[in-house]
Amino acid sequence: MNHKEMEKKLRREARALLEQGKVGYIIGFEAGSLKFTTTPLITSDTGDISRLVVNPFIANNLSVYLAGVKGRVGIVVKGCDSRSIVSLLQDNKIAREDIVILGVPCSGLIDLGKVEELVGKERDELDDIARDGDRVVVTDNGNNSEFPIHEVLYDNCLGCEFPTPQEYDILLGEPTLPAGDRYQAVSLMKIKQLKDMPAQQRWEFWRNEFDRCIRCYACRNICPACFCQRCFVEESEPQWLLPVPRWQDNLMFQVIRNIHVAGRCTDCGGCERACPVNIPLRSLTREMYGIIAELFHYKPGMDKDTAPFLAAYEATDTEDFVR
Amino acid sequence: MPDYEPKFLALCCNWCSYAGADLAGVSRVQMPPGFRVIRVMCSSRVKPEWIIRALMSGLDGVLVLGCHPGDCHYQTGNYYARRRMAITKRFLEYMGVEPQRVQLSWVSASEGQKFAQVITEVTKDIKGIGPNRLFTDESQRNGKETAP
Amino acid sequence: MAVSDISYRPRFLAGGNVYLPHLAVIEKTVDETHDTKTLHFNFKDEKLRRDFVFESGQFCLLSVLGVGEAPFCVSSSPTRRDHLECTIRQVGRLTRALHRFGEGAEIGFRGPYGNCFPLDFLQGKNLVFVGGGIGLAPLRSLIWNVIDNRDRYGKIDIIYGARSPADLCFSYDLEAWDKDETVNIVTTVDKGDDGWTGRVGLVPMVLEEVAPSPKNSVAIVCGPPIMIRFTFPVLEKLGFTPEQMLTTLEKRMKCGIGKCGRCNIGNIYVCRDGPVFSYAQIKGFISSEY
Amino acid sequence: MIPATEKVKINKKDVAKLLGEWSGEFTVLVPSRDEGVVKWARWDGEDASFLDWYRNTIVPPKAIFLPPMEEMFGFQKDKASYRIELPVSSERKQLIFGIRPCDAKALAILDMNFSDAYEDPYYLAKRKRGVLIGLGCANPYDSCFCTSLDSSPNDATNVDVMLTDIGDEFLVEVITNQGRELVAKTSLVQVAAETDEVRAEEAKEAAYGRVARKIDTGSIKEKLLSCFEDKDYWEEVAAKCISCGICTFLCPTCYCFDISDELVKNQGERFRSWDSCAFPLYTKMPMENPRQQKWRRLRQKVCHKYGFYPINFEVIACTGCGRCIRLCPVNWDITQILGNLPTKEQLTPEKC
Repeated sequence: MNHKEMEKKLRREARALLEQGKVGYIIGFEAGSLKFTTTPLITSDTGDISRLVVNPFIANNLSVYLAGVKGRVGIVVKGCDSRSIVSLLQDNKIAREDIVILGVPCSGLIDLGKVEELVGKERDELDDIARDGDRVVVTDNGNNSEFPIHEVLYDNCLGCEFPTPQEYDILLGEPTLPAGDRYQAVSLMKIKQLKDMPAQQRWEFWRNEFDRCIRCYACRNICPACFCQRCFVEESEPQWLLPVPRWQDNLMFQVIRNIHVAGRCTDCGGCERACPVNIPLRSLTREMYGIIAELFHYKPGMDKDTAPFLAAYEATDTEDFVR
Repeated sequence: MPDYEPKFLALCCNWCSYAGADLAGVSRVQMPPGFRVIRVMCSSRVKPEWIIRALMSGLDGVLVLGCHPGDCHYQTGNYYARRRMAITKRFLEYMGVEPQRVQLSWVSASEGQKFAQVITEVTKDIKGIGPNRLFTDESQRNGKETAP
Repeated sequence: MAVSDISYRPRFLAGGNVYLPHLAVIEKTVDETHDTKTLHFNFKDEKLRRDFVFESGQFCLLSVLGVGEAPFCVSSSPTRRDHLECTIRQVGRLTRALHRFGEGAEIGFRGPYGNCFPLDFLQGKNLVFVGGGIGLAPLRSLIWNVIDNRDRYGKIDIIYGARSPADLCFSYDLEAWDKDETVNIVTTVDKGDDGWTGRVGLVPMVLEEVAPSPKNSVAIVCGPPIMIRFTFPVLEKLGFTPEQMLTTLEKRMKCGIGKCGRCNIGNIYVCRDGPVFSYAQIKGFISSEY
Repeated sequence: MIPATEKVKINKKDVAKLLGEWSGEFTVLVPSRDEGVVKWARWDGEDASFLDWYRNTIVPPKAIFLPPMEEMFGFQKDKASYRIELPVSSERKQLIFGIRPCDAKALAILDMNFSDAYEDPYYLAKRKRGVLIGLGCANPYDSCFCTSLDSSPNDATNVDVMLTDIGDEFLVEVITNQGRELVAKTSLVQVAAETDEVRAEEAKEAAYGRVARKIDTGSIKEKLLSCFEDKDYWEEVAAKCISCGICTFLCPTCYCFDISDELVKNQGERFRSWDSCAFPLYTKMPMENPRQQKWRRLRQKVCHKYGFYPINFEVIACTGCGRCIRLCPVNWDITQILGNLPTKEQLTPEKC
């Protein structure tokens, strides 16, 4: 599968959708204003269609915009994003007939942070980063260096179970096969390291991480599963926590956010990417994902006709932990 | 810490567990006195916010009590509570909170004895891990310096 | 847009740190409506009690320590200065806490902040007060101020409205002004009840009926934003120029001194440059930012 | 004393020694990495290895003077009455080593707000205790645009001492009297040769040229005010914004703050913490919110920086540090907005 071909097909399909009046808006990606970034493109103008791109940097989960756009929408999604849409459908936040899903079979996104660390330079100092099969080629000052993908893709992409969209109207390329267990260990390495620590050390770890949090709420606002009109942190009666970036309040915010999005989070990794102070938030969301899979054999965003995870039960649900 | 008496919340559902607690009291069953009962209409009324807020305020634990599965006054409330508590407990454990601090149990209106037994067990559990110092500032930090 | 003729800002700064509240003790509480109370309070500090000065139209920040702080206008007149009054409607956490307080409770007080009604400019003029609901509170301070210096001003018209007869604040003042032959007062409600014999109708409509003359007059408007928005066009229709219309605005505030950023309308900060504005000053932004 | 006209230089290897000398009198803050996040932290006393990788911090130096959270005062409750206590503040001076010209200018911009009309005691006290040692940028980011905002990668206007990289050494320029005293005290500097100054000039020019991003700030204020009421325009501009607080919290010139109280048993505190115009709660009043919609909040952000602040203080409240562009999770780029403001003819007549 080839990004350029998908891009061509995407532009063709998106233009047709707009021209035939099937959608009022297209939500996709265009090249960003910085090297190796993309930015959401929300447009109703066919003139903008040629700006749509598909490449290994289409990081944002665009389903976060669905609630804010009125009318029928065409939206570009990767595997994880499509599950967010299914999750929103389960919660009745959007109507299926209002969206046309343009599915990108995804082969993983390149983690610029990892590239920077490997090369020892920041992204704007590099000439090119390109995906070539199972390798990523980084060009710096005319010199190429190659890295295997498990060193440069995002952790969540390495462990991705469903790279091809689960729900789509138009698929832009051949379905991608999941990597299976090949990169699972790398994907879950950070979580494993944490689980191997004694409880107190783990608490200390999180406390130190959340000491850095500035409470910008980017993790919450970038998240399609966080769709509350009024977040619990904004409640004043009762006031659950202070609007002050103390580690106690920061940590509590994140714990409760994770419980709230349990069963909705599809491990898209958006929160961790958005965090300006590098808090490993995916180590939280992925663990919750794992707990739900282990205890309830539930995978979020797979079936739009079932009830949301926390709004359903089985009489046979686990009782092991009950005193 | 021989004299340490854990303080924890017992969030009792109105229809079963609260009556069970009442029965335990009326029958003068002996149990440790460190718990405080808050009556809620149903165990599914308990939000994760409450549990974490309670731990943040320094309580040593939170015990949620509801009707036995199948006996919920609202038919299914305790099933939802069970799911929610399962993930809350496991997740907090992953964060580094001792699992003994967050517990769920079923106590019916006629189970005064069981209420006392659960309270005794939870008290013992928490005694085993000691007072809640999770959210206090003084305990050992990584020696990291931030800008003053 | 420079802050024009009403920029006089009396300041009272006791001590260095402007963020430190002075402690005050509630002396009395008066129930105005089912959700509105007037607190009568005085400073704990003897010296402050003696030296404190303010002007009609200024506001203060009251706090219940441990709950929070919010801006309120001083609703008593500087001419009657044995204590201070603030009128508070219960709408949230802080106001609920303030409502719970009775005689003897301690509150924090910061202020007075902001500018005040331009008394020099008002002297010798006919005054038209247009108030809605709890918006009478800041006007009340000025009305008593004017009545206590009655010979300096011309005619006084008060047009005051509330949602229902039970929502009319300061009933004791309304009565007193009604008896005062030098004051013309019209009260109106949006919806009357069995005992109500007065006017029924929205404030802007009643204002149009009463039709005070713009000649040598100044209109002073305060009420909910929606009322303010609809009152200005009526005044314009009656012939008032934007300079002849004053209002006092309310915004969410934290610092009260122009630092925390949130109370701006364009480049104007309601706390620092206001809360009293002439319509001429805010005309450009009011449709979209208030 | 070094004469005012004379320039000196210091070898890069001696920087750590110099910081060591200064640590006696000052708390020395340098850029440091905390899990990959570059921020200001107390110098570890070992080396000056940050010089090898430091470009700019993620958390701007405003955090030193206006911390993300600080205690304003504490209070003790005794039945119905209270006792208010000010927190003990340190008298020790702080030396910020390596502040970039954009961030130093940002502090000068913050000073205007915090000393206008009423003085802000918390900010100004810290500011008076601070000494700024500027470090010119040799390698600006692709998101930097300081040259469009009356500044440059080597602008020495707002620091006490300015350093310019000239290879193995830094050229040391003394800007203020305080800076002169500092430099005079140390024996680690040598008198700079004329060639050093030439090299410094060359370095400055080269750095200036490396700032590729440019905007025309000429009549931005007027343009913004004329399109202020154009709802359609602002809705379009705000469409992809997710209303998080990154661009405002990490902006070196954003100063908005929130005040909140906490009371535990009988001991309470009042905190002040960063707040952002991106949040709906920021302007929310009990009955209504003048900026409930996202586009209104975003409009406030842009217009405050480039419209209202210039009206009030005659300076644009942006220094072109580029943090908001680099760190935005959706790459919302303010320079693109400012570069494409609608002209009068393009405005939609329909108002908001």
